[in-house]
Amino acid sequence: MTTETLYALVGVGLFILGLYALFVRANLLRKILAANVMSSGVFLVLVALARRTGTVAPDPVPHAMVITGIVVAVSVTAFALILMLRIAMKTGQTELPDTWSE
Amino acid sequence: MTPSDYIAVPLLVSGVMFFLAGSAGLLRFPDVYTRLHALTKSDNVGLGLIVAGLVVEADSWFVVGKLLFIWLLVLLAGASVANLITKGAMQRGTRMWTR
Amino acid sequence: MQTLHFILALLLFLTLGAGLWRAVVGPTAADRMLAVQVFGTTAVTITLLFAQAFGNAALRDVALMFAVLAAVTAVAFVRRAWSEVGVDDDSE
Amino acid sequence: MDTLNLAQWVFDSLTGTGLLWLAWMALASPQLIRAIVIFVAFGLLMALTWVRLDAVDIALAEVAIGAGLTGALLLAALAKLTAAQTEISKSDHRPRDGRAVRALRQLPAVLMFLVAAGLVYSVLSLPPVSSGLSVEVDANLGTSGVENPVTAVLLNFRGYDTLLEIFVLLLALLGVWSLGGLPPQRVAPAGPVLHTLAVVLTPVLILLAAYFLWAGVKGPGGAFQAGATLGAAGVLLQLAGWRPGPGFARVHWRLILVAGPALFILVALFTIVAGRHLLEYAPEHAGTLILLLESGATLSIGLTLAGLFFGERPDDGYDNDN
Repeated sequence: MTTETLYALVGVGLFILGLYALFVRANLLRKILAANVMSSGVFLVLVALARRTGTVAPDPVPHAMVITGIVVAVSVTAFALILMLRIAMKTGQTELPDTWSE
Repeated sequence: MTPSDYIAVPLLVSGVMFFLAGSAGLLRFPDVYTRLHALTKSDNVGLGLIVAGLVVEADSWFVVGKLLFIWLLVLLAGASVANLITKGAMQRGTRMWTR
Repeated sequence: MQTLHFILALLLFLTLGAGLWRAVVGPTAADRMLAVQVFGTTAVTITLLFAQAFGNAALRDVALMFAVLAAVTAVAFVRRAWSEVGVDDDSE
Repeated sequence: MDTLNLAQWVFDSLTGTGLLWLAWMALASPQLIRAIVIFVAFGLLMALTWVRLDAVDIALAEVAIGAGLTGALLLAALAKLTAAQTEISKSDHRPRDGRAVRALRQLPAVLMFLVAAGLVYSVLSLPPVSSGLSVEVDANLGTSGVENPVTAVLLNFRGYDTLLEIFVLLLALLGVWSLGGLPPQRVAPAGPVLHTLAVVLTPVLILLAAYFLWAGVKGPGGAFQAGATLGAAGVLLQLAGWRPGPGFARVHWRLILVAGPALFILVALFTIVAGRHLLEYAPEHAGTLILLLESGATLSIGLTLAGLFFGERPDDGYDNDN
């Protein structure tokens, strides 16, 4: 297995772990962490696959996309955290209501 | 190996030894204060030795300056953070290990 | 020499495992933060060794960044999550 | 297989395992503080992975943001959450579900397995060597005005992406400001050690930001890395007890926040009026325009990130009640 494939598969794994946690964890802070892990997985797949250029330097286009992605991810995280704090102040909880149990 | 390697390699290897010693302390020491003690010593000296080794190998004064600057920053940040964590732990009443 | 640098970096990478273990088991929040601090210093060192091994001078800038930003996170921990209102500590 | 290859293989396997394990620990850990600290360690390991994958530009951004700012944001949010006296661990005590609901709860795992299988299949079916767009980027690098291909893509070839991204950042901050304030948190005044640290590190961070802005023309660096470094300086100042005064918040902060987007729009309009495509520069002006755009973007990104950490609309002397 090449280095690129290895890291791309790890990226897939991170994406799946994050997606699963996003579904099954009720706590909102944990959902925010899960979304961050998911985006890290996507970035890792992009960068690993960008390195399949053989001996020359990696493809810069995915690199540029990942850099913008990292900055967008942190601003979305900040906004999501404030939303979570507002929900916690209003309802006293850090979860959304679980409609399955009702 | 060039002559400068005979100086650089022992420095680099002993630097890594300090890191290994530090992580042994991190694993084995009984409380947060002793672990802090082990780490701040070993990491600062370890990084210092490795930086010294890399300085010997460096090919320009710019690189030497940057390496030393990084080491100074780590020293400053490490010492300050160690102080803040210790003070915080004592204020919060984390007990010290006694024999 | 390239191989030697890489193997030394690999050894340092193994010491990260010790830091990770401490970050996971604690027992106090201070222990965890301490582990992350070590993580930062070790990452600085690994990056510097990589810079030398692969002749990539730009990696030294990454090391510089590691050195400064690890301190900012640690300060955020001490000043926010660990302020006297406090987040649960020693509870395991 | 020679020694270097073997060492690299060991390194890669350990990194991959470590990333997955840390991600799982961060998402499964029962305590939130532990989850966050492990997540910070995960960010550091991600940064090392970028170093290993020859993505130095990304490594710089990840160290500043993934390992630095995100961690600080999460830790600060957790403190505010605790201060708001909410029940954090409620998720562990849910009512007992019926059999049908319990069976439904297995559904995500099954779905994940299917998604994972599809993704793994598509990754493995890709050709092992592919030049992607690197040939096209190389061919046009000479007229882009910069030497770093990543900067060329960000500010020239796909400048419109960056234009929109700057607005995403501004929108995030406006969103945070429009959500209103949070109860003030009691924090002890900064001691001498923290004060000294902030006094020394803040100028270092600002100088580093300028350095990365400049270095991005030739090598790794650029507006995002520089902006993130500037944002970290803002976070450190806030942690050391600094608060934006009403005058600064009312005029300077807002002006700098819109400087980046405004410059982008001006340059975009200028290129259209000059009969070119949106953000398509004349080769002889490209270098200057890129540096201009990047300077504005750096300042705006830095102050936006610092403002996101502040977490609410700063006291600017205007009525905050509506």
